[in-house]
Amino acid sequence: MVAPVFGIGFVAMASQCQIRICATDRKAARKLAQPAIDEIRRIETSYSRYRADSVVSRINAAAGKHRVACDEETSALFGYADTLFKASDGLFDITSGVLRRAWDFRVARLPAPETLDVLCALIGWGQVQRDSLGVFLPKAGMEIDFGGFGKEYAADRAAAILADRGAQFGYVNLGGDMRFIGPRPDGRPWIIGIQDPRRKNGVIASIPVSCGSLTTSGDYERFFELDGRRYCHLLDPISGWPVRHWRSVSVVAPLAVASGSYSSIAMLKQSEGLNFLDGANMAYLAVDNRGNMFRRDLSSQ
Amino acid sequence: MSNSSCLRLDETSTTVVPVTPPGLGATILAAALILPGIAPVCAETAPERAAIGFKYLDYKDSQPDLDRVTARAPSINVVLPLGDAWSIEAGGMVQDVSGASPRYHTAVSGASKFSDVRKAGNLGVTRYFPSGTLTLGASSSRERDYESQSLSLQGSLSSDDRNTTWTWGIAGADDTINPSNRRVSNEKKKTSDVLLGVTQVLGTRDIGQLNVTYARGQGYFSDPYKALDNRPRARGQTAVLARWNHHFTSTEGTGRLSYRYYSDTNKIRAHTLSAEYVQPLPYGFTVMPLLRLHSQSAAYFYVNPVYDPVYGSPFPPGYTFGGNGYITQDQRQSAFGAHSYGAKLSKQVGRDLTLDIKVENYQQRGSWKLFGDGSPGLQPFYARIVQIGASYLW
Amino acid sequence: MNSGFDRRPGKHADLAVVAILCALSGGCTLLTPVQPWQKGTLARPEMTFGGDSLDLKNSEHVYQNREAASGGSGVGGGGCGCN
Amino acid sequence: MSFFDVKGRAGRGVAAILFVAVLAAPTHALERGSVAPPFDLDGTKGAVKLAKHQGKLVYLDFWASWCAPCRQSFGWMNEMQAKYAMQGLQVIAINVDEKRDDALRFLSSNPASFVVAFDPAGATPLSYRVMGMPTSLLIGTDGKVISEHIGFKDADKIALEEKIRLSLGISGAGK
Repeated sequence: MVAPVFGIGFVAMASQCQIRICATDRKAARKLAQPAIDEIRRIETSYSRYRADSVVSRINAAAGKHRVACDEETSALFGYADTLFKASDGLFDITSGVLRRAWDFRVARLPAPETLDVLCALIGWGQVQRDSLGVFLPKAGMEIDFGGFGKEYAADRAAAILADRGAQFGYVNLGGDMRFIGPRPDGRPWIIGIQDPRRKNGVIASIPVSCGSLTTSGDYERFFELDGRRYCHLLDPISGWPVRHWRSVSVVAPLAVASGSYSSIAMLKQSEGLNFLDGANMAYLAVDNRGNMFRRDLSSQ
Repeated sequence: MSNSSCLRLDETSTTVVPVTPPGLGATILAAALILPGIAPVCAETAPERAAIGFKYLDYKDSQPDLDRVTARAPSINVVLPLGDAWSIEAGGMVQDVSGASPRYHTAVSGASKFSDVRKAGNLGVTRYFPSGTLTLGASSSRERDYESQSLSLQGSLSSDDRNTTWTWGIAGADDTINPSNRRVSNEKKKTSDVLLGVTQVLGTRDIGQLNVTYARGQGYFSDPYKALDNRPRARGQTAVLARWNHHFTSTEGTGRLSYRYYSDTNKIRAHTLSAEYVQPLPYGFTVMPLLRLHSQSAAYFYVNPVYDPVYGSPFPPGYTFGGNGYITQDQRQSAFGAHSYGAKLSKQVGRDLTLDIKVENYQQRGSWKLFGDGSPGLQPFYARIVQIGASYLW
Repeated sequence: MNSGFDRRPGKHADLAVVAILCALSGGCTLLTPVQPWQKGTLARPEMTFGGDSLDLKNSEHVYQNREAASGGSGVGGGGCGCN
Repeated sequence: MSFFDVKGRAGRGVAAILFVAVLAAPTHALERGSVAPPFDLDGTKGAVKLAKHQGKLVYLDFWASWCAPCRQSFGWMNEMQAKYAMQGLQVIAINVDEKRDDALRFLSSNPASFVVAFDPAGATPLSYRVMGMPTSLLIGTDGKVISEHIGFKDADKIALEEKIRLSLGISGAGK
């Protein structure tokens, strides 16, 4: 007797989300999933750039003025951001969000070089001052945001809650960032399709996963095309321009927050991306800008 | 209790969990792991359980102007743990040898072609005790003209602090020889071996071992395919093996040194020195260069390739027809030195699969004998060994 | 002249060897004992004397086939017509 | 999940066991009833002090990433922690790896729902006179050693759980 699996869908962090777990009936599944969904919403509210009362908004509003005290969780996230900054040679920078002011992906228009110069001067995690009392952005106009790994962090927290509540089988899917609690109830792995970066409903590979996480960064999430060139939302914080070496990079790691960071850094590292993943011993599937596929270890479960 | 089916509670074993050298990736993963409220919830599959290994050996040797023997041998080995206290090991191989029949004197030409198949198998059962092991093994080998059966018992006992392990072993083999030329039939050879050894942890990065083996055989030791071969019907062999492994912290590499002294009742004395260095490399690669030096003196009844002026080859000067004196012209019983060098490259593929390739170049020369002259008139001997392998754990 | 080679195999009590063996196991008291929790390096497969058993078997077979010496690392395993 | 973890030298583990056996040594390290030596170590989630857990039944475990029976014990320790936390059990696992990265990598594939501390210098196992890997001790609410166990085998689980239950004052069979 294998228990049935239920999918609980919801919208959070501007993405289609789903928790799949096994339970006796749909009502029990919903009850089991609710605290995890609540946790995802809590993270969304606490770290939203769009809510004036979020810690992120308060820190950004105080840029160039004063330091803002932050709680233990926020400090821990800053600590993680610091590791990513160092491990990526400065490419993964949580202060690079200011570039959004120049790149509007709803309209196909290139920013003026001087705009980018001004904004790039506001980027620099290295300048951010952190101590036990809080965090201070030294220049007015500087911004931090946890968009680079917040969704993955939420997926990990949600999975931990579900596991804590006794879930043994299933996964949390936050807009394609997937964190697995365990295999299917019969012990077989979940088979996860990797989206074709050029065909909306196409799949380029199917990967069996039971545990850990699978996340994908791609140039197809937000982009515009101009004169036959694609400009995607992943921006190099040093040049201010979109990266273009990879169409997508999928990474498998024990934690979603880690795999998400690996896939983003690989995108940002451009031609050095695979060396970075190889050096980190990560399993991946990458598609370059000519459609060539590179994979390592993804199906050897 | 939470996620018990994910955290598989498997039986324990004394296998060792490999450690990967830290890379850049560890920093991100390690930093992620200390984030509050998140933790990996699924356990990895159980550690190494059973192991299956496969090797394919391709051997080819030659002497100047003569391609001698070609051998191809696939072999397989399975180790299967049974619960906490037992394991079974089984293996088998098929060796296909073909080529010119071994020249007894390298100066003699006109070797005839031959081809033979050898099939061998072995089975062992090990019982693990809190401070030791006991292994009972059996093996069997069969060729058209040669059969061998053997039984062995080996044990080990460790000190309370596990820094010293004593090993002992006894074995007996029963061989039957039925050469195709019917020179003899149903000849027997019975051998018994004993082993005594001690393995000692010398430091956190050093371990040493000293083994002594003694083998005593009775029966037919001669080579039935060599016209003049006649060897004593009893042989005693003593080998002393000293090994030392050292791990270099600076390179994460391991040096493995071994020396063996051998002596037997045929008055052969041999020194064998071998050195290997195991270097782990990025991306799961490991490279191991190896060097081996061997030197031996001749059996007292070995005769040099100098022939009687009247009867000519293969008869040594003053050869007495119908006599029963011991004689051999087998190059393996002569005095020579051997050099061998090579390298093994292995690659870890995924977590459970290892692929490897080993290439080795082996050479013998009379002039390479250490401590004195080698047998005169020996032709240089070359062998090229290529071995590919795979091993899988599940 | 060759018939004069008939000698009886001499007895081989290698006392020296036994002495070395005892010295090594006894002399170990001089070493600082390595504690159980310090054995991470010693636990690496390449630090053990076992290793790739098929590889060892193949190498031993090849050398034994070409040289007169053998033994030292174990007992049993069976013979073949090749030596 | 196995594919992200490209382990180094995974092979030959089974054959390599003979000389670095890490199973039980027959001698007892600390006398029963003796006071458990205090420790104050770095852990995955801040400082780990034995004194902080006084009043609880502490299951103290010494482990290393290279020790396979240790790996086997993690699932069981998670189970014990979950089962008996309410009754006052605290599992504390002290890692003795020289490099913390090795320990973290182990933890990433063998999650621990109990307290994990790091002692790369080995001062704690020395003070507890650890005789083999893994070693576990039960430390009573009074801070005194109740029992000690070296090694971890499937067959040990029942006896170890029974000791925990007895020490917690729970009678009857488990589950």
